[in-house]
Amino acid sequence: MVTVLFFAAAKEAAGMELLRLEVSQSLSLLQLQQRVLQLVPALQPLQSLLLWAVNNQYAVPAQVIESGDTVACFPPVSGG
Amino acid sequence: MVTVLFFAAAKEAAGMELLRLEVSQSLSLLQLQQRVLQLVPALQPLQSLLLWAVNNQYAVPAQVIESGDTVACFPPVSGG
Amino acid sequence: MIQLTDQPLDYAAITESVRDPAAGAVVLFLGTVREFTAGQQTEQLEYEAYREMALASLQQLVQEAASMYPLVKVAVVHRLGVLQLTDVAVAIAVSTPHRAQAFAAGQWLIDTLKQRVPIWKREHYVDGRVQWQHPSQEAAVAPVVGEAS
Amino acid sequence: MIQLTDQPLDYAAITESVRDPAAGAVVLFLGTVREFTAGQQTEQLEYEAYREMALASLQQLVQEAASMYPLVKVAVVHRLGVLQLTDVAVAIAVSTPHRAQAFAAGQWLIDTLKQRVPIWKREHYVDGRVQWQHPSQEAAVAPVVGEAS
Repeated sequence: MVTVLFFAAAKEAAGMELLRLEVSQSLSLLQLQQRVLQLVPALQPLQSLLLWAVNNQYAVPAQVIESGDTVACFPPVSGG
Repeated sequence: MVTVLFFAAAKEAAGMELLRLEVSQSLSLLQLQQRVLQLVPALQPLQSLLLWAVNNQYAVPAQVIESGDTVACFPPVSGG
Repeated sequence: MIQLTDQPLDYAAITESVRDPAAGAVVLFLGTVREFTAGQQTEQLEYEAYREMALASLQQLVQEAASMYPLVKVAVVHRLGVLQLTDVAVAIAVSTPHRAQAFAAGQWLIDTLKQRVPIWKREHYVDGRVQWQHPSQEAAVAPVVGEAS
Repeated sequence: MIQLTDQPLDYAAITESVRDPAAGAVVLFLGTVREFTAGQQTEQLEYEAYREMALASLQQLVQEAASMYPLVKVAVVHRLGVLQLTDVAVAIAVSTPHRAQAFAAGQWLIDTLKQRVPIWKREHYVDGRVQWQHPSQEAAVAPVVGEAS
């Protein structure tokens, strides 16, 4: 199982704070992104803007996602 | 009359805080410096280091000194 | 001191925490809530964070800063929740032996925090509009190297 | 707030004095008494000023800074007399709309203060020696443009 968290404008667009996905086999972050965008079409307009992190680190699309991982999806940061 | 103030290492070397000089006619800061160094030879070793101000402003050697002016003589500043 | 907090920031305590006999310079940066941005009048701001990653990210930031600058001590605290005009959103304090290092380290920390740390600001304007702020798309593509704002 | 004082500096009050709804950034610089300089151990420091010229010079500095940077508010306070380790010798606070301006203005103010303002530091070392500090002779020749330390 993989947990996907949404923050800020991504949370608002998705209408949800998190999503839990069963993953039968390991997959890349890119594959996971595609699955999330398919499940939550409301995120598609933000797609080019979204940042993705895996287990609290920014991640590249090729990163392998394992069961138990926490993925986060959010817009560009604006703290400070 | 011109007042000459000494600060920090210049005060210490001169062994005085101030000096009052009668000036019969206006003179340049350079001329005043020469008079001060002659009157207070203990300042001569510091000569190349000393900064001079006239009425609270750094001054060039050619500046004309008038009676009533306050001249200050001090080493490079080291505040902050 | 590396913290996220829902309480008003005590920047004097944050500054005290970095004072040290080995330091000749302390620089404190405060990000405060400004009334007007690009002609729009702000009533209040709201900050949200991905707290777990934001804390890890702040810790990593401080480690990197310590490898780049001769930091004696450092403190970074970001406030979350609703803030009013002039409230302090973020306080960064550094102490170093000499002053140029303190300015450089303080500026690097706030610049990099704004590029990387998962915290988001929502403006509440006087005219009733509420809007998430996020920097341009270029910055979004390369959050680690781009300038966020 | 532009002051010379014999009392300990209240840098929180100095920082408060520059907070403003028009500012998004505040930078506070503190010069503090460091224990070791070039391998020599300091016990205490003593600052002397030509008070009248120093105040005029600080006021001129602040005016120049305001012409170079979009300062919302600014405060400069220098302490005189005997200071112990970690005591604050000088506090400079600036507020500006954006952060880069605040760092640049704060750094310009302390750099230029150290070049121009007639204040002198005397080190009292742990081994009993007492020594006036002054920067190199090149800086002395051109106090307005040289870098004093």
